[in-house]
Amino acid sequence: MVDTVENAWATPDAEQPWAELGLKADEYARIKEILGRRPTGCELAMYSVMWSEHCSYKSSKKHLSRFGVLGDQTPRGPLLAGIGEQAGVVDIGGDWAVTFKIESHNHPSYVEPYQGAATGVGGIVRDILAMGARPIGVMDPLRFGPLDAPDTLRVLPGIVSGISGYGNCLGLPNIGGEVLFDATYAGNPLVNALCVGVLKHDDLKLAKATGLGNKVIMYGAATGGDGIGGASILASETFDADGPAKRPSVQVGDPFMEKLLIECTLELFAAGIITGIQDFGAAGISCATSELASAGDGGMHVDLDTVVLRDPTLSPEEILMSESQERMMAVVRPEDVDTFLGICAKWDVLATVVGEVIEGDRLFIDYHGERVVDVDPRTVAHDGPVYDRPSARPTWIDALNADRAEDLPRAASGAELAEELLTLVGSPNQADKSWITDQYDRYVRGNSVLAQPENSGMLRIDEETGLGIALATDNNPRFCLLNPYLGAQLALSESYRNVAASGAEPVAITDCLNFGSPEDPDVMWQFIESIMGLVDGCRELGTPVTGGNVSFYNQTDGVNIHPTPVVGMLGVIDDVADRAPMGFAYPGDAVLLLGE
Amino acid sequence: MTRVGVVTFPGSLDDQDARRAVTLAGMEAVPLWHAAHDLEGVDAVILPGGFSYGDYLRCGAIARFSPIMTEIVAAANSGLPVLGICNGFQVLCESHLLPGALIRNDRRTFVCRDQTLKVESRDTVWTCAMEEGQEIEIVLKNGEGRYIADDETLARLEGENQVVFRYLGVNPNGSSNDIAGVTNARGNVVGLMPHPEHNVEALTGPSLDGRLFFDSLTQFLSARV
Amino acid sequence: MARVIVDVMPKPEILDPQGKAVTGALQRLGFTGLTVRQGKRFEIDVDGDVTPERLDEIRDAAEKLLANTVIEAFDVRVDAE
Amino acid sequence: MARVIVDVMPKPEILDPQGKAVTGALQRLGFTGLTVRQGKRFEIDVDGDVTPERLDEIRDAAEKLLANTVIEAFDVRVDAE
Ligand SMILES: Nc1ncnc2c1ncn2[C@@H]1O[C@H](COP(=O)(O)OP(=O)(O)O)[C@@H](O)[C@H]1O
Repeated sequence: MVDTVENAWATPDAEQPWAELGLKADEYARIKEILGRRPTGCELAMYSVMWSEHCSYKSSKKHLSRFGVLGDQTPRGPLLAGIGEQAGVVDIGGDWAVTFKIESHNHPSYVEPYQGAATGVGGIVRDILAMGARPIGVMDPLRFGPLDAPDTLRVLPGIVSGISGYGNCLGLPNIGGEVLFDATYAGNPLVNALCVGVLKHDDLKLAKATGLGNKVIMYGAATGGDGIGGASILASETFDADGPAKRPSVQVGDPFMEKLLIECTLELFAAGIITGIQDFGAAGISCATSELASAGDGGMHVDLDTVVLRDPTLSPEEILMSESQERMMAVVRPEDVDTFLGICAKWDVLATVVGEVIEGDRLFIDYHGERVVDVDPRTVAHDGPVYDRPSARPTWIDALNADRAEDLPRAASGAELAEELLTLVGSPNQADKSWITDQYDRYVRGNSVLAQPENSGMLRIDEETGLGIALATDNNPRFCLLNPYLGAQLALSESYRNVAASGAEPVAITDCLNFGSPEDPDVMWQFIESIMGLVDGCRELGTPVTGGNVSFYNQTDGVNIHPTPVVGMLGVIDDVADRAPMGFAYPGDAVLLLGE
Repeated sequence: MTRVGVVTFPGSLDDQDARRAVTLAGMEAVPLWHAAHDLEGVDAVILPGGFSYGDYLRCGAIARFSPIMTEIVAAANSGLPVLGICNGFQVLCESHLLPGALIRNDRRTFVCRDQTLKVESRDTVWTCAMEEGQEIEIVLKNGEGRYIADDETLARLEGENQVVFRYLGVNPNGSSNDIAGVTNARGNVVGLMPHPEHNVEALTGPSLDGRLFFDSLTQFLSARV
Repeated sequence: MARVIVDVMPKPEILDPQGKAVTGALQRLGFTGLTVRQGKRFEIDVDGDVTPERLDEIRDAAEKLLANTVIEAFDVRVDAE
Repeated sequence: MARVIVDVMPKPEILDPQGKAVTGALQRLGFTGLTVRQGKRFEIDVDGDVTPERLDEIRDAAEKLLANTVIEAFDVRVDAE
């Protein structure tokens, strides 16, 4: 039997598996307080995913707000969208704007390297697309355990071919990234993916549902039981005595579908018929409906029976939580629905009207003719818990810093020095990375002015004027372990230098904050220090933070990874013909050393 | 003006690049949609790179059956110049306009590199402006670019001057006889794995050798008139 | 619902890089004396009964689409189970 | 020489983009009412006899190498022919 709102009123004391869904007792109590009754199974599903660390940023929100002091001015003009939107948007001059963002897919890539990395690329590309932009490039900062560790052998080939398989198939040039091997990532590789897109100022799209009577359309892949481990618990509680059908714990990406989704969405944009749009990230329909509805000026009504399913045995809770890839949600005026569906048909993209914008400010969801969700969407999307977790300067950090490299024995002879040099240049971190980067298409779209092995990736934006952008990502986790404040600033300044060295003016950053468990005060301290380092550094450099991603709980057997705040720097260059490639260009040129 | 059609299949990726290359060569690029039965009177056709239909079954296997291919096969058989680049080459083999097949690289990964090629035959529409034995540098990027054919076919291709390009230095994918590109008996249909359209601008490509393909087309078309 | 299986294998005289790689990998893992060829398996759920005509139709589809007969051989059969 | 067949298929609950693409292509070609899932088939030539132990070994190899059991299921059997 479906757990309806009516049923929730009638059975206030029914047991619910909130703890299994990752909610704390006080969070569950808070949900009841918000609703004035116990949640239905569907509501519980929605709150539990949306209030998870991953979606709600409950441990980091408080600290990320510090980025706010940086304002929205870049050296080239104001941000057109900043933190809080799906991705930041930077005015780069002329009529052009660029949107870029970095995101992590660490845990899924550990479980299933190929699909984890592939869907990581897919997810960030949809974020960029949803801003109204054409995605034009990707980058992939990667961190692995030691090159010869068995687990590295297991995860590395899959991760690299996942990124290559998905990114190449989308036709997005891979213009840079990192590969770093360090024992700290054994058993917890980091897969960060950055996507950059381009748009005209007027094309900017925001994720909100406005306009009474406007239709809510889901399009892209059908909904399957992907990534809904948690919701299966609910299904078993409320439905089937035999327990739910097996649900996959991993998502499988379909890059061809995503390519169609991109072209189809761009054509929809061009037709001028999209009033609001959102990609499906984690938390699927729960996320898309509650975020669209709470950002808009009305309420929303959704009929779950209209959602096209790949697996007909899905329960309503599971439909709401499914993380099936390659899906989008758009809000469209009723008179434009036919045009919308026509464009989707042209691209062979499934599309269905699943709901509409209604009066008031509630989000209603029906299933089999009964109401299963009746919530204020803001409470789902934005009023999640905010934690001020304890933080403390680690007791070990002074000892670690006292153990200085300068105390190590020095090479005593030329031969020893030569030996050291060989070891250094032969180490996996210094060695040529083309065994990885050659698996990525860096030429597609024909605008890659710089890619590997250059300091930064550079893309031409405007073929007439030569206006272009440069991007670099950087982080050294060992520096960050020694001093997370300075380590973050080092990452920031390295990416700044890499962009500047290629001839572009650095303008703004995105960041991916990969850390251990936020429940460990040492980690929380590292996290806060890194943010403060970035804030102070960015203020000095005049480069605001446009958005980013936090990945906590990166640990193996209870041991946290070294703090790894990866910084992605965006630069602008007026004419890409003026780029400065690395390497010596002409015999006889003078070689200068700048700085101390 | 010479009009060159560039086909877009679902999953085509280098179609915009091919159109840009056509334009830079001073010709008119005509976008052709896979679902159309109309070649719009073009003077030549390029089947661009990409992953048509995701290339999930076999590269080019599904694209072969698109409506536009029916027209292209017929036109090619009566002499229309057709250039298949990478995925386009795969589509041409699947359509039996060119012999042989392309399978997974021997290294079993995608490979993207600046590749040196040797021009083996200038006896085609797309290479008549090149020199026999000329070395050109063209971007290569593929996962399934290993050219194979049975011994008899290979012997025939070699004997009848239908091998157009050979990999020089490195054989990046294990292709039989280092074959990078072949032509049909008539010389109007050429397929190759490397991407000439990425070698038309100094800013974005390792060489300008891709222009030679368009010079050849021009030379051929003007000689014909 | 009936099910038809189509197996597609590289022809014996054709190189099989995947099979070769798998053979090598097995050896390195200590599984010796195994030589592998790798092909594709299609499981086709057929609406309605699998009549001889329907099977011919699927054979036709295999020939046209599922296999590239330049390099692959195929086999069509009704699933035993 | 004995032969063992290992079939590897995407698990039913897992998205199968390949099968989806083939299903669509068959439809467009006019072959209707067919739903396809695409997997792999390994033909393994075994030196010596296929004893139960040998078969267990191959099962182990399938689990370790031939299938990705996170998303795929496999089946091992001695070739009937
Ligand atoms: N995972 C990756 N994906 C794409 N490009 C990469 C990746 N790793 C490294 N690169 C590129 O390879 C080049 C060399 O990398 P690296 O050795 O880390 O250089 P550096 O130490 O100068 O940053 C750079 O252009 C970098 O962007």
